[in-house]
Amino acid sequence: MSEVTLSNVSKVYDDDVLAVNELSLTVSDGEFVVVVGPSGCGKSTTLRMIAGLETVTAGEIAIGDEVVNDVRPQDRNIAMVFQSYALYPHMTVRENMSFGLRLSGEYDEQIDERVEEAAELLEISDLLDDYPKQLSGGQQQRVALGRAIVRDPEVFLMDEPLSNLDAKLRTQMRTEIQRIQEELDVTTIYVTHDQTEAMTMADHIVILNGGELQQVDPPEQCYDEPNNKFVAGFIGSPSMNFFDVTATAIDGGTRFESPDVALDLGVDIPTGDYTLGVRPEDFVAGRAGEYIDTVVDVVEPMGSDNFLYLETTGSSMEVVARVDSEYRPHRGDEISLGFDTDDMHLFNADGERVAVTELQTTESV
Amino acid sequence: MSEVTLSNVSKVYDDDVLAVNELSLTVSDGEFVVVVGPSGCGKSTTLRMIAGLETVTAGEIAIGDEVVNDVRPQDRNIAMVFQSYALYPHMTVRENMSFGLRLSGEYDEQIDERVEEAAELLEISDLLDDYPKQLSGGQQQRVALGRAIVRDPEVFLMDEPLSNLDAKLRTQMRTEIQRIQEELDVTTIYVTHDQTEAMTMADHIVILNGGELQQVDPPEQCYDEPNNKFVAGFIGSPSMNFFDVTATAIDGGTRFESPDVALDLGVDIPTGDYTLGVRPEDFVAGRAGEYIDTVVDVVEPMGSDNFLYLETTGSSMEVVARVDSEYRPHRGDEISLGFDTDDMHLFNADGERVAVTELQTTESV
Amino acid sequence: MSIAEEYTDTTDDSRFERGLTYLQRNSRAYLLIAPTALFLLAVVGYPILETFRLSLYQSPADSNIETFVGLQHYAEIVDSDIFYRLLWQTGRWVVVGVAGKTIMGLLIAVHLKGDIRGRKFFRTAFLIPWGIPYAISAVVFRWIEHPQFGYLNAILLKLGLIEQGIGILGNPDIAWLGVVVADIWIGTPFMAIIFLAGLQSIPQELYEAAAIDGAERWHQFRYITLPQLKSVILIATLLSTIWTFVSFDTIWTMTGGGPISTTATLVIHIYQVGLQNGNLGRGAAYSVIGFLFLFVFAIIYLRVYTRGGDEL
Amino acid sequence: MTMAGHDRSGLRKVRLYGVLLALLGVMMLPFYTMFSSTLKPENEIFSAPATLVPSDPTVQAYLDVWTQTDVLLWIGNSFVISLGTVALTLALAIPAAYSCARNDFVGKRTFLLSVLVVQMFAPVVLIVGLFDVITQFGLFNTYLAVIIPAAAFTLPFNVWMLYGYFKTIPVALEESARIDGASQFQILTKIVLPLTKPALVASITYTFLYAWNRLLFVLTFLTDSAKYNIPRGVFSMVGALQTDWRMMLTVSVIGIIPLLILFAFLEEYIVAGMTAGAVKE
Amino acid sequence: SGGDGGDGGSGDGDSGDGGSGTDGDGGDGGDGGSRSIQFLTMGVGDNIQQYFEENNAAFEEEYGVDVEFTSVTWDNARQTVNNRVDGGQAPDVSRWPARWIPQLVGKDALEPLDDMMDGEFGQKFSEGVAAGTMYNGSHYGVPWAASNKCLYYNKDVFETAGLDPENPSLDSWDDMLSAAQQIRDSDASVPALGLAGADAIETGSQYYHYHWSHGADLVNDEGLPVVNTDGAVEALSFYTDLHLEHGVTQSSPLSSTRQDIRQLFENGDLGMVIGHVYTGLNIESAKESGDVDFDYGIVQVPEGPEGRYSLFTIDAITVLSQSEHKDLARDLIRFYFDEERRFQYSKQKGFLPVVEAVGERPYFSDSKNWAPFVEASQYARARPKLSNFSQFNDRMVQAIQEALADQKTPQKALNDAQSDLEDAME
Ligand SMILES: Nc1ncnc2c1ncn2[C@@H]1O[C@H](COP(=O)(O)OP(=O)(O)OP(=O)(O)O)[C@@H](O)[C@H]1O
Ligand SMILES: Nc1ncnc2c1ncn2[C@@H]1O[C@H](COP(=O)(O)OP(=O)(O)OP(=O)(O)O)[C@@H](O)[C@H]1O
Ligand SMILES: [Mg+2]
Ligand SMILES: [Mg+2]
Repeated sequence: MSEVTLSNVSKVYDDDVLAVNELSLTVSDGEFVVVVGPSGCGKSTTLRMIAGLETVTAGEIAIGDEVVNDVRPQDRNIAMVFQSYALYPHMTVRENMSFGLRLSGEYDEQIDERVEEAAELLEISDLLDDYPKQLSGGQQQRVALGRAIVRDPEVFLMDEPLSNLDAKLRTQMRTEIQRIQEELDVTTIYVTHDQTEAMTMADHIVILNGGELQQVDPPEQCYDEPNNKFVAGFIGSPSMNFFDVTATAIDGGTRFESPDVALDLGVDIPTGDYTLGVRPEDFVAGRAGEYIDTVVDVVEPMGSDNFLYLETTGSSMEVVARVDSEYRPHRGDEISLGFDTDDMHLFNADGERVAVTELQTTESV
Repeated sequence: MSEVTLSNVSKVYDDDVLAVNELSLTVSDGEFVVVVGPSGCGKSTTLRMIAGLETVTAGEIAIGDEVVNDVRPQDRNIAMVFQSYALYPHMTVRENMSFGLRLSGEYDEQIDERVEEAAELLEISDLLDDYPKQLSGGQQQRVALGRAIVRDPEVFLMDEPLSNLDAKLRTQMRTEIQRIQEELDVTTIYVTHDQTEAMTMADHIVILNGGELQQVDPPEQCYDEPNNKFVAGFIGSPSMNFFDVTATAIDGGTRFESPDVALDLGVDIPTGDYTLGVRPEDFVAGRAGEYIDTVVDVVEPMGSDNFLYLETTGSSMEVVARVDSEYRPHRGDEISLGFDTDDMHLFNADGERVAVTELQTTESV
Repeated sequence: MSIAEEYTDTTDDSRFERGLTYLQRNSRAYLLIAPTALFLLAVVGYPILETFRLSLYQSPADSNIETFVGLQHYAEIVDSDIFYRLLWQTGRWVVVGVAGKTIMGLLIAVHLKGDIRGRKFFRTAFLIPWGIPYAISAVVFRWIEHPQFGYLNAILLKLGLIEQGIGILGNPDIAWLGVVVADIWIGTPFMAIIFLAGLQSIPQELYEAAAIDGAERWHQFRYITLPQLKSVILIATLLSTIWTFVSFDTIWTMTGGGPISTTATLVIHIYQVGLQNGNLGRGAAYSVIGFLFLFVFAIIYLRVYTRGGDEL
Repeated sequence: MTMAGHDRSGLRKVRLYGVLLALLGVMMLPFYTMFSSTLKPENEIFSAPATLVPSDPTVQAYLDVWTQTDVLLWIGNSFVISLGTVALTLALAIPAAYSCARNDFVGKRTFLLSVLVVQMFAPVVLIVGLFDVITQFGLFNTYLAVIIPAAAFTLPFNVWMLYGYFKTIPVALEESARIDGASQFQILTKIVLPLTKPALVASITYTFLYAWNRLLFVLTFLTDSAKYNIPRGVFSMVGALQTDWRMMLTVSVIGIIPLLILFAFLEEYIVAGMTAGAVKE
Repeated sequence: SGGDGGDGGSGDGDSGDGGSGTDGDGGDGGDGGSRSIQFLTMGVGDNIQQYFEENNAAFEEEYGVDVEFTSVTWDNARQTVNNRVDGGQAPDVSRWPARWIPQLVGKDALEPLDDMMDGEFGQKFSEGVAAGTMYNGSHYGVPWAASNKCLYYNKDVFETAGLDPENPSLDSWDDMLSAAQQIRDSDASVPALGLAGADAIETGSQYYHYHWSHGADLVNDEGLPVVNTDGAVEALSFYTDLHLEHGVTQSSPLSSTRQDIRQLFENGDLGMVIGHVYTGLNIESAKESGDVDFDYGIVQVPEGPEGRYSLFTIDAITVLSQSEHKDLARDLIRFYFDEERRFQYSKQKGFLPVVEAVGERPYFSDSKNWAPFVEASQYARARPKLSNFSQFNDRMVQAIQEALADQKTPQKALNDAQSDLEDAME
């Protein structure tokens, strides 16, 4: 059993930095959890506490049924990829990767086999006899990854293990990590800042902000039903567009209004201030007169799509829309953006999600 | 003047590793060039040679009109963000950032002002008095970035400066870096493995592979008209799908055939082996009987889109397609993929691009 | 032809020119070592050469007349029994002494490494032996081990373990151990502080990575600490070997080389022969032999060390 | 649960301190011998068997040392000699060690090896020739007559030690400083040296103590009793037939006090300098 | 040799020789007017430090010069002297054991002082004493001090052992042995006899009493070693048997230097020891300060089958030939040979006076501490004047140790020593 449970875990660094605040989280046996959040939000700290490298200031961490707060890292049976790699500079790549296996007393042939297998997978077979300092950044990172995957731990902890790899290799590695994880059925906690990784790899995404838990849900749910404005803005790239609107009751529903948007919905909702969110890809461009009037500022061709940076005519707010690469307006073009109310997100003054769709449904009943 | 010119530059490391091979490149004054390529292809090495940190084994590097092969780094007036950050561990963030300015004898107030301005921009104002080891990975990286931007150099060299940042911050930083670069009009050479960065920031993208130059062109051109199969596969994520086809002459054109594809085009082209490439987003799904028959293997919802991993019925090859997030087939569904021949890429047996569109045009004339 | 060969194979320049450009390119490197080199040459160059020269002369204590005798001193030394006994005694003195200091030093350093309470106290306290003039330390040790006045015997007597004071330094079989103990005591603080400095420069994250890899404390010591300390250990043990080999004060003060010359090392003998009995030539020849031993040892030691691909 | 944890880390602490105290005990026994002897009346030092605790402790010896010897002068001279040696040695060793650590030039190995050669002769052997050198330079009976040989004999260790440590500093940091426009000298003083604090402290301690404890050079090259250092002072009390051991030990103990203060200060300095790792590796 | 006009008339004390201010090399008078003279001695312990300080100051005052006074330890003395002489930095005046004279003369390091010794100044010394500084027919120094030995015994211990403290009958070695055996077998809790056996010069000094009194010698008239005669073997056998056979010594004599056993005796922890004058003086002062409390007696070193000997050592004060102030150096010597100064020196330091007039003072003959030593002068015997005596002595000490450690029989130990010494002295 290697469920990982955090109960009200907090971490305060010596100099009174509250890095993690009362975090509770359960990662079931064999689950793949991706932790995301802005830089400095406590991702690495959380991982390091689970690994036993950082003491827990308050709360409890359990692996399986055992509370491990006082168990030494070497007794926790985990494998970890460090954000800073932490390769052994005095060992070759091969030695770096085989170190853990050797300690656990595996047979030499078996070690060699596993190391070479992993090296092949990571495309570093040629580098097995080099020292870390002779490697490029991405190569070092792959060695760090290799060091973790050759082992057969109860829990995998990975701290941005692919950040220094190019897109292609990254896609490849992503698939490999998933394959290995599934094969070994190892509980995995994976930190990344890459949206694609988060969306594609996770059974659940854990979103942290300022040391506090924001949401734990399957990727799509995080994307489609963000718990709050922070998550909504954080997940998805480019970010969701937000409009501060005021809700007033109208006949048979509510009117949401801002200098840029005016929208009547058949929902019954307390009046007051709300934030309305629309993802760039949910905009439908060109339907003039519909919802939001904008002027094109920049068109960024991305190959597969174009990003439009637009300015609302109402309050000169910046809005981003993602459109097909064939649609290519010019700077200064006036565009009206529409969106399906299904794709719309609504947050109350506290930033918490208001489930519009449900409300709508309720209303329609 | 701070044009950077590399003429036939090669780098051989002590142990006979050929890291860069006869690279020639001109970066015009004020230009923003992004260098991409697989891990270990020589990106950092190139940057380090330009910085003067690595001797040039052969060839010449010039900054402005001056050949700088023998000029010391401190005399080259460059600023650099290191892939490994290389922060001074014994200095606070503030000291790290102001070190260069202090050396160049700026006034204290001016230094403070510039450092604080940069810190604000990078959202590390709170950390100015911390030491590097107290910072998270992303925070360290921002300090490294800050250290470069407070200065007023002739050339910016940045080695994956945003790799440890989350998507949102990254977008923000990207914009800032571009703004600063434009404001100061500094020639900038920027290494990244992030496609978005490459596509959005670059005036020109430089693509390296195995130490050799593959292509230098504006982003869209690299995307739309990749010089060769390597570039085609490297730029764009997920990668372009490739099909090995044989061209045979038919009436009024050429037939391209493989177990998976059969395509008649009205072009006149030498018969032989070719590779046909289609980007995932150029597939149009669901048009049964058209070009490629596949079976759905995995559907990966990415929020804004879905990625389909499919297997061709012909030769069980894996194909990736990107479709709208609303289109969501199930595993085992049979789908036929079509594409516009305009979107198709063709490469000869040497991997070099064959301009189909032009050929077609020629033919149609 | 690989690019590497291509570029290193430029034979155009004349050898001289190449030498010149080499010097130019590396002028800074040479400039920086020059003061040290010149200083050492000026200060000890002559004494060392003089030692070599003297070893070829017969220079009696009671006369200013030197007679050239060639290698006669060497021949006689190599022919004498005492020489081999001295070698053996010097060998055990060095091996046990250096090992003792190294182990004690490591032990102290490892335990002082962490951020423990009272670190400053311990650290300072452990340095005390180093702050006492060596000859005094030796005197104190002689007392400690003294059969009549010694604390050691007093303790043993008090505990009823012995009835009569035992004279360690008077026992030809174990006197050398009695002296080695003092030498270890005197030399340990040096080792400890060197190792401590070395330990402090090992990145903490390596221990973290090792712990994750399942390394027990012993493994961490074996696979992280020792390799990371390798160059420090090399330097410390190499120098300690040399110093112990040429050390004089401790033995001289404690036993004067006795009893029956069992604690005499080459250097003690050199002192007796060359400086006490005034046979400078013979003393010099012994010195040169001692030097040759150390020199060859140093070269082999460094070779072995650099064999693993490490740089010197 | 937390109880268990406390037990465990508590146990580790007990063990740690146990080992430390045991080691300390072993290391301190001789010092205790010394110290307790200074509190005994002269004759008790030579009582058989020894009294482990002074039967009738007295600080008379300290008063005697204070009034009858020039112990302050000796300490002052020791400082002059030690500081001089440290300054000279470091001034020579730092550039040399740095050069070797960062460059690969023809003759480097030879240089490093020849530096060691100095140590391969017993100082008692070289002193004969050294005497000529010192008098040739007209240094006889000056502080330099002690400082210069002491520097010569401490240089090898310093060069090697610093060489080893300089190599452990990530080159990336220096590169970064060069990019920042730092000159070679600034790199050394602002980056490399601050980062080698522990090693520097070790070097300084070694060099300082080497000179502090040096008897031979003072004995041989200084005849002026106004320039005596502590060991020389101590040994000026050794008589032909009779020696006042109590006074000698007392001076030795007093001589340690300034060192303790110095060590404590250096310790502070080391801790202040303990920062590691800002390079991804 | 000729006239003694040099130091005419001056009773070596005061004023008479004002002329010394302008001796030989007036050239260096230019700078600041203060000349300096270097005076090197060894082993100035704290008990005599003040004596030198005061007198040097007086000399400086009187002659308007600086005295640069240096004392080195005995351990380092030999080497320091050699270095300074070889390095051209010799002191002007130096005091050292007379047995070093041959070696230094060999190096042309010493100035002959026949002018003084053959003149009126030389009259101060008895012939035997004066001979101590004679080498190759010249005086290379002035006798400075002398020392010899007697046997001390602890009266309290004797009493405990049932021996008569006032009439100990320790005339011969055998007497000493039987007294020691009695102490050993008695209730006395201390060892009976102090025996030196450590690797040090003084071990030889202690042993030679036995050696000589058994009719053995170290070298013969030709200067060749004769250390393994029957007498010698007998002597060494007796010496080692004290420890090995009879067990009357302190434990582990191989650990003990002469100083160690003296300290033991001075603390009341030993029955008997052969020692110098100052052992008694030390005990007196310790008794005064209440540190010890026992009575002791002093008798002559026991007699052996072939006589009785007391090791006699002379220190000499010399002028070095490198000196540029030889006249001033002589002045310094004369200054220190003022009778009162000589008296104070002997008294404080515990060395026998060398100046006859001083020795005749009742202070010595009346003192229970001094009288036996004055008497012992008649048994005085010096070590042979060999330029390599220290090497010779080392080898002897080794033989003694070998026998004491029971590694070799006395016969074998001495035979080996003899053959090594023969080799060495070829
Ligand atoms: N100091 C060195 N000694 C030997 N080989 C080296 C050294 N530094 C780099 N290399 C090798 O040179 C090649 C290019 O390295 P470089 O660091 O330029 O790659 P990169 O393109 O920056 O890769 P990444 O994206 O992984 O950082 C790699 O194969 C690497 O192993
Ligand atoms: N050793 C430390 N001492 C003090 N503060 C620290 C220390 N390590 C981290 N912190 C602080 O704790 C907070 C959380 O850091 P952590 O490394 O967990 O962030 P992160 O989420 O991993 O960020 P990133 O994505 O940038 O790596 C940050 O504000 C950081 O400054
Ligand atoms: Mg992190
Ligand atoms: Mg790189």
